[in-house]
Amino acid sequence: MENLIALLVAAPLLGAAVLLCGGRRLDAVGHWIGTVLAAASFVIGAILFADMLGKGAEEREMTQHLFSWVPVEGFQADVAFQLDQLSMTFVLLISGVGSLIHVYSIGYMEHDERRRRFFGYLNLFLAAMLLLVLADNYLLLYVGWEGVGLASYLLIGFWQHKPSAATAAKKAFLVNRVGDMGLSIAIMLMFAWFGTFAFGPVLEATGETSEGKLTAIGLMLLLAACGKSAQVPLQSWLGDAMEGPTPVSALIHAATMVTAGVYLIVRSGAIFNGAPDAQLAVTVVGAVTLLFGAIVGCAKDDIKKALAGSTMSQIGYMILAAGLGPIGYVFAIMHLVTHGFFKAGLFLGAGSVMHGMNDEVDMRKYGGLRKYMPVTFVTFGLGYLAIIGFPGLSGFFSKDKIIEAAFAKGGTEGWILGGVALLGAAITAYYMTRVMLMTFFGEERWRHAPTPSPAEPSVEPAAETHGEHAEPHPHESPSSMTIPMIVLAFGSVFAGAFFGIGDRFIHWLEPVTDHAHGHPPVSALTVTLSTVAVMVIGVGVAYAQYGRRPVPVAAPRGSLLTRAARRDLLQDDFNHVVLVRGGEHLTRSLVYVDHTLVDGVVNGTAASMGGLSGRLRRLQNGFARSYAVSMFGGAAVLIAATLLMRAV
Amino acid sequence: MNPVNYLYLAALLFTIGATGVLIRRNAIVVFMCVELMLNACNLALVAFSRMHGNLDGQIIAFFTMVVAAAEVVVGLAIIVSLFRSRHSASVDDASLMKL
Amino acid sequence: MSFPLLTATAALPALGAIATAAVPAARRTAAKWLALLVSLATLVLAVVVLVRFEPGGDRYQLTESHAWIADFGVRYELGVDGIGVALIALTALLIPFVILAGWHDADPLETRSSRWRPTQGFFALILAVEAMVILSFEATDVFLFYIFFEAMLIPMYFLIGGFGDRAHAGTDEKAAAQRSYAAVKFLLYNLVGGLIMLAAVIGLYVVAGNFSLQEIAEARANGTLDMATNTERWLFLGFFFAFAVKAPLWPLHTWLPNAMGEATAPVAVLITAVVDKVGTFAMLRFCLQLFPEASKWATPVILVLALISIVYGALLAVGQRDIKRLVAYASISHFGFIIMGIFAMTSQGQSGATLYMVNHGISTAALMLVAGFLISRRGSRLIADYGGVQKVAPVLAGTFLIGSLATLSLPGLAPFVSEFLVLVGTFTRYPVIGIIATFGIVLAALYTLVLYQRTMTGPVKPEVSAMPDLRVRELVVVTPLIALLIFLGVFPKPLTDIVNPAVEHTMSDVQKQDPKPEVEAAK
Amino acid sequence: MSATAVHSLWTMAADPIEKIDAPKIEYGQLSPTLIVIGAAIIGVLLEAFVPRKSRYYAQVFLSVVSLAAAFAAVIALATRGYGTTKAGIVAMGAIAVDGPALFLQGTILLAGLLGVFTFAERRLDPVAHGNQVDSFAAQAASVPGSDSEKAAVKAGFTTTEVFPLLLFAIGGMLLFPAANDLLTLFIALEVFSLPLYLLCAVARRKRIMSQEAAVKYFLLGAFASAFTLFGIALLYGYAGSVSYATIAQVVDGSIENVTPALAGTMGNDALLLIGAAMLVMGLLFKVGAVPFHMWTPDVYQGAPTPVTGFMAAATKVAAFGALLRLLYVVLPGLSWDWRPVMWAVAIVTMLGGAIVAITQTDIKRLLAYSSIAHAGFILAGVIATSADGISSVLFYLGAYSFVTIGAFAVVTLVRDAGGEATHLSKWAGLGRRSPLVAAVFAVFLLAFAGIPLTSGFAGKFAVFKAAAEGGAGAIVVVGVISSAIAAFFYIRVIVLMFFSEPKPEGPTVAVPSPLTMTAIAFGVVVTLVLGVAPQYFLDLAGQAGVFVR
Repeated sequence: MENLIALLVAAPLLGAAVLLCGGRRLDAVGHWIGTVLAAASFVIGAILFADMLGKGAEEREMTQHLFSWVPVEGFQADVAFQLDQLSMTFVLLISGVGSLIHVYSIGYMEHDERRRRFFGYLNLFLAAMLLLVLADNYLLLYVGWEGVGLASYLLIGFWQHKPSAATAAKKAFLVNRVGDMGLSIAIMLMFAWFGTFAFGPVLEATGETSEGKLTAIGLMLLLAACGKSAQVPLQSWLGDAMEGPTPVSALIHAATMVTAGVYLIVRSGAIFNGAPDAQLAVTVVGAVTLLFGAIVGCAKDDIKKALAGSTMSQIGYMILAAGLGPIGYVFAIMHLVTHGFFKAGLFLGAGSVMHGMNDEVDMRKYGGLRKYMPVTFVTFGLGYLAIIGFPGLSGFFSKDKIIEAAFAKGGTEGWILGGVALLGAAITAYYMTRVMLMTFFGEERWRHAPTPSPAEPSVEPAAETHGEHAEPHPHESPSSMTIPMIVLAFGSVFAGAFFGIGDRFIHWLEPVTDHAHGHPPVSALTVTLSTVAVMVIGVGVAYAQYGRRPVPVAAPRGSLLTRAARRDLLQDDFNHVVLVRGGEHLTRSLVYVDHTLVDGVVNGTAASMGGLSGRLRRLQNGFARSYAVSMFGGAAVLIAATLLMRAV
Repeated sequence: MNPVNYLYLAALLFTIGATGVLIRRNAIVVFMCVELMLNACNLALVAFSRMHGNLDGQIIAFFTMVVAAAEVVVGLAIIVSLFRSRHSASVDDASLMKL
Repeated sequence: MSFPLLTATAALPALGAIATAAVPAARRTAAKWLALLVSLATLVLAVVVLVRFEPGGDRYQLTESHAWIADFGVRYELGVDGIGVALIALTALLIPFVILAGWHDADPLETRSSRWRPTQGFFALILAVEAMVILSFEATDVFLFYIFFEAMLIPMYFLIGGFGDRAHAGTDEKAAAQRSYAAVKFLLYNLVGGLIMLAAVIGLYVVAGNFSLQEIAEARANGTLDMATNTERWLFLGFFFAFAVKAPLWPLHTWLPNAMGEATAPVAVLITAVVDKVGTFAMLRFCLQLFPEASKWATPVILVLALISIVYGALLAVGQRDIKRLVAYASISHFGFIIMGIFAMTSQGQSGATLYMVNHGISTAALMLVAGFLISRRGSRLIADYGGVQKVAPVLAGTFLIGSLATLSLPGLAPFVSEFLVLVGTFTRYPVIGIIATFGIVLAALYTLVLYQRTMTGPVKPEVSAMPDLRVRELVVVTPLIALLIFLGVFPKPLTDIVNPAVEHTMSDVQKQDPKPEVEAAK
Repeated sequence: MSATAVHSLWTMAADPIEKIDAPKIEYGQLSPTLIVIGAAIIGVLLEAFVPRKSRYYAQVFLSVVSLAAAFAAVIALATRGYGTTKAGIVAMGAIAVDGPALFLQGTILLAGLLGVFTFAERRLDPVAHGNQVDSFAAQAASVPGSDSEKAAVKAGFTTTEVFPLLLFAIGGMLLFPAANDLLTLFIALEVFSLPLYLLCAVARRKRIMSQEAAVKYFLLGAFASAFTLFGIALLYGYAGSVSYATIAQVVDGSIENVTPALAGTMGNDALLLIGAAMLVMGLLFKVGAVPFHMWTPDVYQGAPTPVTGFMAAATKVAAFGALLRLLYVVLPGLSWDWRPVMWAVAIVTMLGGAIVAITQTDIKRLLAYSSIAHAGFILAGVIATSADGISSVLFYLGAYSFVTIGAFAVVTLVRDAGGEATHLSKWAGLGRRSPLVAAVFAVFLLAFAGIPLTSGFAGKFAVFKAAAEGGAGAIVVVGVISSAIAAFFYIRVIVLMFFSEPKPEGPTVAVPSPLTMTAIAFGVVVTLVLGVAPQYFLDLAGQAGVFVR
C-alpha cells in the first residue's frame, strides 16, 4: 500500500509533463487528461485513506523511500514520503478540491486558446503541493514549497500579455522567496545543530536542545509561513495574485497553497512547543494578519480582492491557532479544511458571477444578481453563511474552536488574542455581508454602467471578445462550473459538523499533532454565544450600510482608514518607496560604482601607464647627442654605483 | 715623474673627448672627439704598459690605431654620404626618427 | 602500456581543430559538421572516462606520466579525480551544443576573399579551447596545468574579439571598438593573473624542486617539504590571484560582463560555463592541496569577497539593461557561491561547489543559448527592445523561463542542489556569512524574473511580432540541456558519488573536519 | 775613429734575438670563424673580379655555402666534445672554444644564414627597369633622388657588397663571445660593428632615414667603443694582463697585484671597478640595455629591415655571450659588486622597454622597444650567477633570435607604394586580407609576449627560474609585471590585425620568394618546437653552459 504514495504525486506530475511538452496536438483533449489525472490522484488518496482507516490510530503512518537524493558526507537528503493523518487530510483536501476545480476550469477556460497549458500548470501545482505535504524531510518539503510557488507564479501570470498579471506573478514569487529564505535558513540551522532535517529525527531532537535554538528555528519557519500564507509582513502579494484566473484564486490562493504555512507550523509543532517565544510571535502574526486582512476585505470593491482579504484574515485565524500550541493545532487544521471548502466555493461563485458579467469584477457594478444566477447565488450564499460562522455550518464549528482556544491561552495574552479573534469574527461577518449584498441584492447597477470603470481596469481578457461597451447579460454558468460549486457548498455546510461533533477530527489528528484541551477563562458556551453575537452585529452593520441604502456606483471617497485599506493599508506604498525605490537607487549607484570605481581603477592604471609611456617617450628626441648624454650619464651612474657598492 | 700623472692626463683627454661628443654639432668634429677618446685610451694603455713592464698595452695601442683608422674609413663614408644627401654635417639635423 | 585515454580525450579536439581549420574556404558546411562530429566523438571519450573512473578507487586515476621538460622539473602527468571527471564530462557535453548553437554565427557576411575563412576559424578555435580546457582539468603537474591555463586565453581571445555578436551590425565601427576592448580586457586581466601566477609557479619550483602535484602534496603532508609560512602565503596569493581573475571574484570581475556582452552567445557560454570553471577547479585542486595552511589563513578574506561577489553580482544584474550582461553579472554572483563553497572547507560546501560548477555550466548554457537565439531574431541585446515574446514564440519563452528558473536555483532543477549544499556547508562553519549569502537567492529571483517579465510578457512589441519560434536545430540544443537540468536536480546521486571521494581527499589535505552537529540526532 | 768605434758610439750590438716560437694556431677549433672570415675576403675579391650581372648569385652562393660550412664545423666541433670535455683555450690564449662559445656561434651562424636569405630577397620590391631588386640601394654612394642614382637604378646596379659585409659582421660576432682576452674582445667588437654601421646606411627606400640611422649608430657605437677601450685599459692597468684567466686570478686574489707601485697610489680596487663598469657599459650598449638603449629604436627603424632583423638577433646573441663570459669568467670574484648594479639595470631595462613600447606607432620601433624589454629579461638570467643562469640565457638567446628574424622578415612583406608599410595604422585589418601572414606574425608576437607553448614562454620561464633560484625573486616579480605591460602592446598589434576593419588604401602583402619564406617558416618552427618540446634544446644549452677558463 505504501508504494501508492508516490503515485499521488506522480499522476499529476505526469499530467503536467504530458500537457506542457505535448504541444498543440493535445489541445483538444488536454483538459481531460489534466482532470483525469487529478482525479486519479484523488482516487489513490481515497484508497490510501480507506486503508488508513482500517488500521489502528498508532499504525496509520506510512512511509515510502524512493531514492537517495543528495548524498554528501554528513548530509543525506532522501526522496521519501511520509503519509500520516495530517498529510492524509491535506492529500484529500488538495486532490479533492483540486479535482473539482479542474472540472470547473473546463468550463471557465473554455474560450482560452491556451487551456491545455493552464491544465498543465494546474497539474504541476497539484504535484508540487502533494509533494509538499507528503515529504518526510524539510528539504523535500522545500522542493514542494518552491514548486507550488512556481505553479502559483505561472498561474497568476497566466495571462502574461497583461503587464499587471506579469507583475503580480513576479511579485508573488519574490515575496515568497523572502519567506523561502526563512525556510532554507531553518533547514541550515537544523542541519548545523541536529545534523539532519528529516521530520522524525529533528522533532525527536528538539528535546535535547536549548530553547534559544528552537526559537531561532521557529522564527525562521514562521518567516517561511508568512511568505507562503500571506501573513503580515509578507502579505502584499496575495491581493495582486487575484490577477490570475479565478479557478487559480480558488485553488491556490484560497484553499490549498496559502495554507501551506499552517501545515509547516503544525508539522513542526515539536519545535514550537519548545519555543514559547516563537509561538508568541506566531500568534501575534496570526492576530495582526487576521485584523489586517479583515480590514482590507471591508474596503475592496473588487470582489476577488475582497475575498483575498478574507483569505488572509482566515489564514490569520489558522496561524493564530497554530501558534497556540497543542491546544490549537487540530483546530487550525480543521479550520483550514472547512475554509478550503467554503472559500473555494466562494471564489468559484465569484468566478461564476464574473463569467456571467463580462468579467466585471467591481461589485459596485453588480447588484440583484440572485435572479439571474440562482445556483451561484445559493452556493455562494451557503459559503457566505459558513464563513461568517452561522451556527451549524462548517465555519461555525472551526472558528468557534479557535476563538475558544485563543482565550484558553490564558492570562492577558489570552484575553487579547481572544478579543482580536472575536473582533475578527465581527468584521468577517461585516465584509462578507457587504459582498453578498452588493453582489446579489439591491439595484441592478450594471444596467447603468456598462463600461468598466477606469479606476479598476478589467481583469479578464475575455472582456475584449465580449465587447467592452456591451451591457452585460447575466446568465447562469454551465454545469461543469456549477457542479463543483454545489459539491463545495455541500462541504461548506456539513464538513464542520462532521468534524466537530464528537471531536472526530481531534481523534483523527491527535496521534500526529498532539492535542491538549484548552480551558478558556470563561465557559465555552459564553465564547460561542459571543461569537454568534458579534457575527450578528457585523451582519447588522453591513446590512445597515449596504442593504438598506443604495450602493453608489462610484466609490465614495471614504474615511482615511477606508482609503488606506483600499490600498492594502499602505503596505505596498511602503514597499514601493523603501524597497523598490531604494533598491533601484542601490542598483543604479552600484552600476555606477562598478563602472567608475572598480573598472575605473584598472582603466586608470592602464591610462596612467600610457601617460608614463608618453612622457618617457619624449626622452627619445631624435638627437644623437642627447642619446650620448644618456649613455655618458648612465656610465657615470654605473661607475658610481659600482664604487658605492664596494664602499658600502 | 710619477707615472700616475699619465693616467690623469689620459682621463682628462678622455673626458675632453667625451665632452666634445656631447657638445659639438658637426659630425666630423664629434668623430674627432671620439678619436681623441681613443687616443686617451692609447695613452693610458701605454702608460700601464710601461708601469707593468710588459708589452701588452703597447700592442693594444697599435691595434687601436688600426681600428681607429678603420673607423675613419667607415665613419667618413657614412658622414660624407649623409652630408651629400642633406648638405649639412650637423648631427642635430639628423633627427627624423624620434619618439 | 594501456591506452592513453586522457591524452586521447584532449588530443581529439586538438586534432579536430587543426583539421577544421584546414577545410577549404568554400566548404564551410563541411567544417561545421567536422567540428560537430569531433566534439561528439570527444563526448564519447569523456563518457568512457566517466565509466572507467571508479569512484571508490585511487585518488587519481587513468594516470599517464611521461618525461617532458626535465630541466624545468616538468612531466607530462595526467590524472583525474572525481572533480576533474565531472568537469571534463561537462566540457565535453557542452561543446557540441555550443557548436550547434553557433552554427551560423560565423558565416561570413560577404565573400570577401577566397582566403578569408572565418567559419573554419571559429569552429577550430572552439575545439582548441575544448582541448586546452580538458587538459587543464587533467593535468596533475602544476606547470603543465599552467601552460594550458594560459594558452587557452589565445583562442578565447580570438573568439571574443573576432566573432562578435551580430546584434550590432558587423560593420559598425563603434561595435568593433567595443568588441576589441572587451577582448583586450579579457586577455589582459587573465594574462596579468596568469603572469602573477607564473611568478608563484617559479617560486614553487624553487621551494619544491618539481611540479608534480602528487609529489608536492605528499611531501607537504608527511612533512618532508617544509615551507616557511610567509613563502606559502605569497605563493598561495600568486596562484589564487590568477584563479580569482579567471573565476572571476569581486573586484576582479569587470572583464566578464564586457566579454560576455560582446561575444556571441555560444562563446559567452564557452567563457562562463567552461573556461571560467578552470579557475574554480584550480582553487580546489591547487590552492587547497599545495597550500593548505595559507588557504586556511586566507579563508576569511576570501569568504568575504565571495559574499560580496554574490550580493554585488546579483544587485548589478538587477541594474543591467543588456540581456547578456545581466547573465554575466548573474554568473559573477554564482561564482561567488562556488568560491564560498570551496573555502568553507566543509564536505557539503566543496561537494556543493563542484556540483555547482557542473550545474552552473548547464544552466547558464541553457539560459544564454536561448537568450542568444532570442537576440539573433531581434538583433538587439537591450531588454527594453523586447516584450510579449511569449505570445509569438511560446517554446522559446518556455525554455527561456526554465533557464531562468535554473538560474534562480529552483528546487527540482540541478542548481538548487548545489546551491543549497554550498549554503549549508558554509553555514555550518560560518553562520553569518551563510545567512547573508542566502539573500542571494532572493536577488536571483528578482533579476531573472524581471528579465523574463520584461522580455517575454506584456503586450507584443511590433518588432517581435513576426518572431519565429525555436527551430529544430535550436530545439536540439536546448532540450537535452533542460532534460539534464531536471535529471540532475532530481537525481544528482551519480554525480555526487563521483565527487564525494575527491572532496574527502581535499578535506584531508587541508586537515579540516566537518563541524559536528551539536545534537547527534541519530542516537 | 774606427768605424767600429763610431758604430759603438751610435749603436750597440743587439742581443741575439731570442727564439720566438711560431704561434700555435688550432685551425680546426677555429674553423667556423676562419671559414666565415675567409669567405668574406673572397667576397671582397668577387666584388672586384666577377662581372656585375653574376655578382649577386656568386655572393649569395658564397655566403650560404660558407655559413653552412661554418655551421657544420660548429656541429662537428660540438659532437666531438669540444663544447664539453675537450673545451679549451686556443690561439695562444686569445680565444676560448667551449660550450657557450659553440652554442652561440651555432646560433649566430643560423641567424646569419637566415639573414642572408632575407638579404637576398628580390621579389618584394617592384621590378625596376626589368631588374629584380632587393632591399639595398642600387648605388649607396649616390645621393638619393639624384641623377646618378637614377642611372644606377636603370643600369640595374645592386649593392652586392652587403654580403661580404654581412660575412665580416658574422665573423666578428663569432669571435666576440669566444674572445678570451680583452684585445680580442675589442677587435671582435669592431669587426662586427663596422660592417653593421655600413649596412645600416644602404637602404633602397627611405635612404635619408637609413643614413641617419647609420650616423647615429656609428657615432654612438664609436663613443661606446671608446668607453670599452678605456675600460680595457684600466683593467689592464689593474691586472697587468689582458688575458681573462689572469685578470680573474688577480681579481679573486690568487695572484698578487702585479703592480705594487700602483697599489700605493690608487689604493683599493678603483681601477678594477671603474674599468669593469666601463667595459660592461660597452657591452650593455650592444645589447641595448637602459640607459644605453637609445640608439636602438632609431637604428632599428632606419636600417633596411633585413639588416634590422639580423642585427637585432645576432648582435644580441654575440653581445650577451661576451657579457656572460666577462661576468662569469673574468669577474666572478667581483659578483658582489656588479650584481646589485646589474639588478638595477635589468629592472629599468625591463620596465623601460615595456612602458615606452606602449605608445609606439611604428612596427619596427615597437619591435625595437620590445627587444629592449627582452634584453632586460635576459639580464635577469645573467645575474643568476649559476650554471642554470648561463644555460637559460643561452636558451633564451636561441629562442629569441629566430623569433626576431622571423618577425622582421614578416615586416618586409607588408608594403605599400612607399616601400614597407611600417606605420601601425596601416596594419589594420591585415588578418582579413592575408590571414596566414597575420597569423604567423601573431605567433611571433605571442612568442615575444611569452605565451605558453611558444619558445618565448620556455625562455622566459628558464631565465626567471634561474633568477629565482639565484635569489633574485624581486627581479622575477618585476619581470612578470613588465611582461604584463609588454603583453599589452603585442596584443594591441594583434587586435589591429585581426579585429580592425581593413583600410581601403591599405598595404598589400607581397608574396616572397622561397628565401624569405624559409626564414619565416624556420622562425615559426623554432618558435613552436621550442615552445612545445624544449627539452632537447634545454639539454643542449645545459651541456653548453660551462665556460672554460
